[in-house]
Amino acid sequence: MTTNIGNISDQPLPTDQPVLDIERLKVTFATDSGDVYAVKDVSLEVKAGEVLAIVGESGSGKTVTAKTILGLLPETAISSGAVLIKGNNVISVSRSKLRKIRGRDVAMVFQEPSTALNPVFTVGWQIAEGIRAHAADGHRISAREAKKRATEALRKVGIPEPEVRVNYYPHQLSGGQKQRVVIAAALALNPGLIVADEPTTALDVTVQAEILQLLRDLRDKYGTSIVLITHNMGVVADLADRVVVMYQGDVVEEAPAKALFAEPKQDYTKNLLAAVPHLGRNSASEGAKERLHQGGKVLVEAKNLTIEYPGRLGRPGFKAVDNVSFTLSENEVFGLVGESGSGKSTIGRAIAGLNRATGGSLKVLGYEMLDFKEHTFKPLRKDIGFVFQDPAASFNPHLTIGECVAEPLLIHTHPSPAQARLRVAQLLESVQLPASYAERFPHELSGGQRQRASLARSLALNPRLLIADEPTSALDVSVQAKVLELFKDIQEEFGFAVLFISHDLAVVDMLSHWVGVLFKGNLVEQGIGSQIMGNPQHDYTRRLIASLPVPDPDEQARRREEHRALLGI
Amino acid sequence: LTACTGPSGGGGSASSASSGPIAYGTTDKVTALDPAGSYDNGSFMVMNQVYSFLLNSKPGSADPVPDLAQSASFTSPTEYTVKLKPGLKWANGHTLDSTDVKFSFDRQLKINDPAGPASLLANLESVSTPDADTAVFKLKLANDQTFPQILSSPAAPIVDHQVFPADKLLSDDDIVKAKAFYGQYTIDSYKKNELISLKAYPDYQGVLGKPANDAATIKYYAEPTNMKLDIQQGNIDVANRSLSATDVDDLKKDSKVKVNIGPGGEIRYITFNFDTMPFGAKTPDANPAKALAVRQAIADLVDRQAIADQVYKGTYLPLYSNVPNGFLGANQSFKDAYGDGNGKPSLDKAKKVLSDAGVSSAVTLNLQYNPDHYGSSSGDEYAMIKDQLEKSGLFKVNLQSTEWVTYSKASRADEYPLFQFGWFPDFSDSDNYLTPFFPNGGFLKNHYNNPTVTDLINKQLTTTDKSAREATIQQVQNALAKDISTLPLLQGAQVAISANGVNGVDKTLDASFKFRLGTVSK
Amino acid sequence: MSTATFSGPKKSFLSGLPVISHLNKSVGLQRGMLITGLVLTGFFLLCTILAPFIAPYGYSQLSDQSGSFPAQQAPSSKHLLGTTVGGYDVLSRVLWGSQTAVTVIVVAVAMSIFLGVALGLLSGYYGGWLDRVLVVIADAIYAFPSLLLAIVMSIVISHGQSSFWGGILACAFSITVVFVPQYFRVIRAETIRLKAEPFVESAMVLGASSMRIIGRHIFKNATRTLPLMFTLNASESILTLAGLGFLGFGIEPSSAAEWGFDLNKAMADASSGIWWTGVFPGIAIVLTVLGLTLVGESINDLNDPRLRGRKRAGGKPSRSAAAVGQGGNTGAGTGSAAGNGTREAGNA
Amino acid sequence: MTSLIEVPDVEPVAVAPKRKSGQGGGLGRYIVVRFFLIIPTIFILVTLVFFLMRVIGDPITAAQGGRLPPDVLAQRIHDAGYDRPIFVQYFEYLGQVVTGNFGTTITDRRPVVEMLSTFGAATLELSINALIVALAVGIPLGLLAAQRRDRATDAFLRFFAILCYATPVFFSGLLLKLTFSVWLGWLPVAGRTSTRTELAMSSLAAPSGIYWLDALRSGNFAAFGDVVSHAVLPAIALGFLTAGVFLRLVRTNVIGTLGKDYVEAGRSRGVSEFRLVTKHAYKPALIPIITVMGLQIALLLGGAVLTETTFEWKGLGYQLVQYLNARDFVAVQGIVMLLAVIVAITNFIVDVVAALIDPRVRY
Ligand SMILES: Nc1ncnc2c1ncn2[C@@H]1O[C@H](COP(=O)(O)OP(=O)(O)OP(=O)(O)O)[C@@H](O)[C@H]1O
Ligand SMILES: Nc1ncnc2c1ncn2[C@@H]1O[C@H](COP(=O)(O)OP(=O)(O)OP(=O)(O)O)[C@@H](O)[C@H]1O
Ligand SMILES: [Mg+2]
Ligand SMILES: [Mg+2]
Repeated sequence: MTTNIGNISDQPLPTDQPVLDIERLKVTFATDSGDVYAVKDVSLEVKAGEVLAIVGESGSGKTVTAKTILGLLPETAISSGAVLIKGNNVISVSRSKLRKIRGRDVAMVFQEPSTALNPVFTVGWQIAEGIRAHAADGHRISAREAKKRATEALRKVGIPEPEVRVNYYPHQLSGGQKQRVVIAAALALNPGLIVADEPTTALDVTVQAEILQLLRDLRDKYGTSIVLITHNMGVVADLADRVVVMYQGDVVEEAPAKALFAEPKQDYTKNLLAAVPHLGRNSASEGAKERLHQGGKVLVEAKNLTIEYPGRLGRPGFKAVDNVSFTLSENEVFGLVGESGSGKSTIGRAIAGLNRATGGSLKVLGYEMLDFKEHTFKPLRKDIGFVFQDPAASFNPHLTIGECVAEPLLIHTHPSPAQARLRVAQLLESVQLPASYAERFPHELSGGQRQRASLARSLALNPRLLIADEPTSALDVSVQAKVLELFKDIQEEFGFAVLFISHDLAVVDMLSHWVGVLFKGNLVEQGIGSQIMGNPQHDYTRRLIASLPVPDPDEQARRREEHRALLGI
Repeated sequence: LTACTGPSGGGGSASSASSGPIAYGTTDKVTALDPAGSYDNGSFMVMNQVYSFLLNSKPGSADPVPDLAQSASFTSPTEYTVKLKPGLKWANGHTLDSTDVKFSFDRQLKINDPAGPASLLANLESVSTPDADTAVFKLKLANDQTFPQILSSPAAPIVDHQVFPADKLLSDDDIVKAKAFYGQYTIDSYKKNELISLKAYPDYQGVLGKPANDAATIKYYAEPTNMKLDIQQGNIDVANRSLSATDVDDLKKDSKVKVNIGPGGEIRYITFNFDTMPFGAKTPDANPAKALAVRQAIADLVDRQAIADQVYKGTYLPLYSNVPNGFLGANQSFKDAYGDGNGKPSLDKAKKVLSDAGVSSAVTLNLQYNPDHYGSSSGDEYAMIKDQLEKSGLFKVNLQSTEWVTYSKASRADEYPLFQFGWFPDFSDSDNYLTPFFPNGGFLKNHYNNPTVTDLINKQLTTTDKSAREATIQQVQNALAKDISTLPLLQGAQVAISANGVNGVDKTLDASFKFRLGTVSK
Repeated sequence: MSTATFSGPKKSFLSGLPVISHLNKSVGLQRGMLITGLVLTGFFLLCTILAPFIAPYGYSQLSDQSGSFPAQQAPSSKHLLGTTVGGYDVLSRVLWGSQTAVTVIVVAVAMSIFLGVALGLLSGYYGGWLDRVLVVIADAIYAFPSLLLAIVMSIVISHGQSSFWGGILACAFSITVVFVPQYFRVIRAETIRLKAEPFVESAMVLGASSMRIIGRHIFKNATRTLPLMFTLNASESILTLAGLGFLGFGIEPSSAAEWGFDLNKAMADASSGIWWTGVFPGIAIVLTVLGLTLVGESINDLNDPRLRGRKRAGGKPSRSAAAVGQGGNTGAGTGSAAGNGTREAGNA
Repeated sequence: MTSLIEVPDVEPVAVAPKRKSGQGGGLGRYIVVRFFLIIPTIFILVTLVFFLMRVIGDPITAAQGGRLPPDVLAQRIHDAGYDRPIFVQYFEYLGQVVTGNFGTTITDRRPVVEMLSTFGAATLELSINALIVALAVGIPLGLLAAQRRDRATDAFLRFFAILCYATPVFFSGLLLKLTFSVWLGWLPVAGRTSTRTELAMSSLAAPSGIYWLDALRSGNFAAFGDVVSHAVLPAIALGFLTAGVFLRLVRTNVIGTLGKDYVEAGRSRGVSEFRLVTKHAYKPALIPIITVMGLQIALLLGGAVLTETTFEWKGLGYQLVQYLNARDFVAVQGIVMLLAVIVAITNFIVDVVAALIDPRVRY
């Protein structure tokens, strides 16, 4: 598997010729509300063995560009310009030719590995599928041969015991392993170019670090060129040789990675970089020596808290939170970090009475949640605010923003309509939204605006305690930065206590005075934010921090070297 | 008329029934082959082929003559004595003698199954068997003229006492397995309500004689239309019962089949509830004279011929008396008394009779019919009646229909002032159209009671002289036409379709209403 | 679904209505199917409204000034589609039949929607034993062959009474009994899904009462599939009504005109070469069901992002950005959000 | 009547196996739990039908209401015990059912078990035939429509599918009969066999009641041909009805899976469009398809009333209507019980099969 099979390119490739050459690409989608110019004018090239990162905010045309490279655009798209791969213009070649190019000359790695793998076929079958699809023009490849090659590909991406795993179904693999399989499938025919569209976004940071390492190895070992699409500047810093910045369908800047991070030329790029949270900078607990805000009342007190989800029909339940103790006092921001599934949300929801605590003790505003009764807890609800992760989903699509924000008032204080309107206007103002937005429907706001509105709603009754479950992870970096800023300001202004949940260490650090690290339901470490980031005690915390790429190529390269052993890569 | 040879060997081409057994199709259904457990046309049709009676009628007539009996007669007013033919043998080899006779009747009375015909034996006190060839029936009512008919009715098939249990019913399959048959045929294979195959019974000595064929099959249909198409395509030889009027009409035009029509005993009529009909005894404006006028005006207005022609296309005939045509003493009392005297309606007479009685404004009639028990054409029939009555301007008709179970209860619980009913005779005697109906309102419970009529009916029942009885029956009919307890409308016709080359179907369509497969040949 | 329904309040009122908004966003063949369906359905509704005016005779009329109608007469100038064995004018009965059909549909579907939605909301929201019992009952009823259930119900309910409303209500009730479990299941599923939606949880966190949550937050969102179900169930109720009529449990001709009943009566005619009594009611049934189903299916396709995928419609960049976030809570047919394979098939 | 709306199965009490559960023993346990969920369904249906039947009248009135005076009728009803308190009757009935005694039908006096096996076999045969047609027509055309979506072929096929279930089976049956039997004379009008074949097969020792099987066993090919020729029209009439549903179902679900990332992933590997439809999209789509199909099959078994009536096919559905009209409690209860069992078991099997197809629950 080290040579290309069936090189059918018409002319032999000169070595310095780019693997991919996009010239003045323009992609337009025809829709009934007029044309959507998704990509306006993009030109770029990728050389052999190069990692080119494309960055830009959501909707800037990154995915569309990537799909164009493989000719995967839907039929409603009209594209012009040229996308040359080994001399073939993907835009204009015939369907059958295109099919031959796909997989053999260029392959794709998808964002969500669990959806990119067909759940009902074994991973080996899926890899072999691509191999066999390209054998038709030459000799047929036997199923056994194809499987052997699939095993080989799995071995290459570092799947242990590939001979066994080749027969596994996707659900039997972990998320990281699935992504490795997807990469293996892309590698199976040893294409010169891999297009990876947000290959690590769906993964935990620790897994992300492994996948990034794998991609780096591929490039180093096999000289594969990679087009890496991401919005995570840390990932860019970690892997990319060259960066293309896109904005609204256009390339605004293109530069070698180091140069870009060191000296961004365009304003847009500068803002983008400035918005990226950077671990260790901007810490809310900068310089703190001991836990802040301990003078006030303790609002939340968990003692050996255990939360178990009931098992279905006699099956044993699942302990999502195990023996966790912490306190949260007035005015304090408690940051809770941990990777996906570690039980962060479960704790947050239990405090808000959305889940039941099943063991230990959890006192919220003095109320023992083990004896939770909705009607006794209800009076306390006005003192608790909750900000959900997905601002879009947390608004009833049928109500206006004004109605949504006014809802807590209506429930608890029964104001007159005029009073309500006034209060809503005030609230919107305090989250820097024009009062006129009260008339709008949630879908008529941008993501960032919606999250502000969500914040306004949660503040409507001047709560003493706010639970924010990943309030910014659905937002673009630049938007996230603004929302976080606002959040911080408001917290300082109103002085409520916050349980701030996030999987992003840098974000948590920016806001929290006190940080707890959750791992598989256990609170493995808690302490002052800056101390935890700077000097993690627990192994897991160390690994977490080591895995987090920082948006600075040099620093990241150093960190990578430092942590190599820790990360086991 | 010799029957074709070649019994069904199985296999071969699946085509027509042109050779092999006589293939008879019907939409009736078998409830049970056990005579004590069924009282319906479908079951009785099969019984008629495989059981015998003490008395039975020959094809072409409805008069009971000795069948298993050698002789049968009243030996005293309350004793009816039957002498059996000697040497009778069941198809399974058992001897058939008076023990079986007594057993059969005792059993009917003992079991008295809710769905059985035991009620027909109401007049039977006991049966005794002085010897193996003689059975004596002791009756409660002396000189019951219908008793010979009863002995050929569904209550009377003789069964094998060595096979049938005395106090409970025997399943069809067990009967078939035990070959407990004595009739023109025995059952060869039996698939309930799907297919029965019959074979001639060589030792049969009853009145029907040797069948004109040596095997027959009975095929059961769910949909009359399918049966119709099958006979047109030659898949069956005879199609009998429940073809729709349209089907029959169409078959009349088909040269490949023949439509045989015989007299029918089935009648349709409108019952008046004397309590609740307009001006009835229990209504606020009770007035017997006006009520009678209403009934008479209706009788003047209905056009039976139009209904028979349009809705039933001749499969039903106009009925102008309570006793249908073909029965002893039947006349046309309603034809003479109402309408234009020729069976056509008369608006003038209707107007007159109403105004004479002082009924001035249009009378509202709540007329009920049942759509699922008396055939789906009832709807059309009653729509026409409504139309006929309303056209006169004398009546306003609210037509309502109700599903059968409710209908049959409600109709006799004074809920319906005017309602459709029908009757199929238990046995072929004029009395069966009188006694059940009119003394004391009869089973209709319509509060009609005319002592004169009751007396006359009781009289004819025990009048031994035939012509005297006939005269009495006519008197009854005339009296009934005056009172109009029920308004007779239609008399059924037996319609059987035979394929070309199939003979003898017409012979069995008589007033006994028994279809005898033995008369059919091809 | 998301974009279209949401854009409702801002756009003109008309274009916000379910069917019209669907028409607007449909294209190509999908639009063709929708339009065909709308035309057929519109024609059907028109017949319903105009039946008293355009039908040459009454549905139970047997004679006019010039005398009684002949029986089973082939189409002629006096009786454009001929007459039946009872002497009814076929054209008139076909036209009047649309009225019966509409009445039954409206009553049946309205009742089943009301009951099904109410039960589905409560069952889905409160869960617990009430939910289990209701689900088992609904499943059991669902397992009962619908036509037979309808027969039994029509006997139970009206005892086969044939008055116009008696017949209609009996049919409608029996169809209701059959449909309620369907609505129940759909609404319950939707409620369960919505219950886990952040916007409902956010109301819970605010301390909103259950009634408020059900009424204000779940109801409207759970019932967005109803227009679709309405059309599909409407066509199914026509078929059930026709089946009832066919089996002799329909409405008597003197009370109302009913296609299935007429078709049943015409079975014998057809084999006797009298085709006009059966073919026209039959065609009426087929076309009506076809029209309603086309509308329903088109709406379904247009609602379901998966099925509308290759439509040439979509949204402005900003809009689809919003849609990305909202896909989960709005897509009517996006069972994928629930990760529940069966549901996907169900709504499709 | 087939349902146009395939109501989603909302993992009701029937716990859809938690797809995530990677732990062993999941499937086995699931099967057991799922199996016991059959019982309440059956119990409810049986109870429902018991009480409904008592409400709608008794068999004696139905049969003899037109002949007997009301008092005699009442006496007979009393003799038969139909006027006893309803709960007494109900618990008596439950007791009998639990001991496996289903009784004898009232109107035609057959042991219920025998009646069920006779008519059940006929219905089963019809359903199998129809299912073969439905699958043979519905699935390939559904795949074709999915592949050609939004093109003329697709539009045509969808129109065809809707027509398939927009046409009441008695209407299509009538048209089929008139065309193929009366006009062209190719196929028999109705029934399951000709008389001759029926007689030939009645000599079989242990007839299965499935005619084509019996015909084959009797080694009589003419009989087999005869049986098949009788089966064609009913199978088409009922099969197309269901085929319409299947076509739509396959199309929708395959299109759904065609939009999934893994199909796109396959495409990006150069897999051909045909293979994408028939392999990548079809198999995952099969899970919901099978679920709904199972329901359809169950409905087929009970819902073939109209087809059976139209084509003289003496099966459960047709018979049920007859018994219902005769108010034959015992028979109706027996049939509904059987249908309930069939539906429940079909659903059970379907769930298990779906679970088996889905590797995520297999381990
Ligand atoms: N099928 C389509 N039809 C219409 N417009 C589309 C389609 N696909 C993408 N677009 C539009 O094209 C633009 C670019 O989308 P693209 O998916 O490339 O963004 P992106 O940079 O990948 O964003 P993200 O970071 O959110 O993935 C967006 O405005 C989007 O709405
Ligand atoms: N309703 C539930 N029933 C059973 N298990 C659940 C339920 N909700 C969550 N879990 C499990 O509990 C664990 C903790 O879930 P939780 O949502 O708290 O994680 P998290 O830390 O918020 O993760 P993420 O970063 O992905 O949001 C997970 O393993 C999850 O699968
Ligand atoms: Mg993207
Ligand atoms: Mg979470």
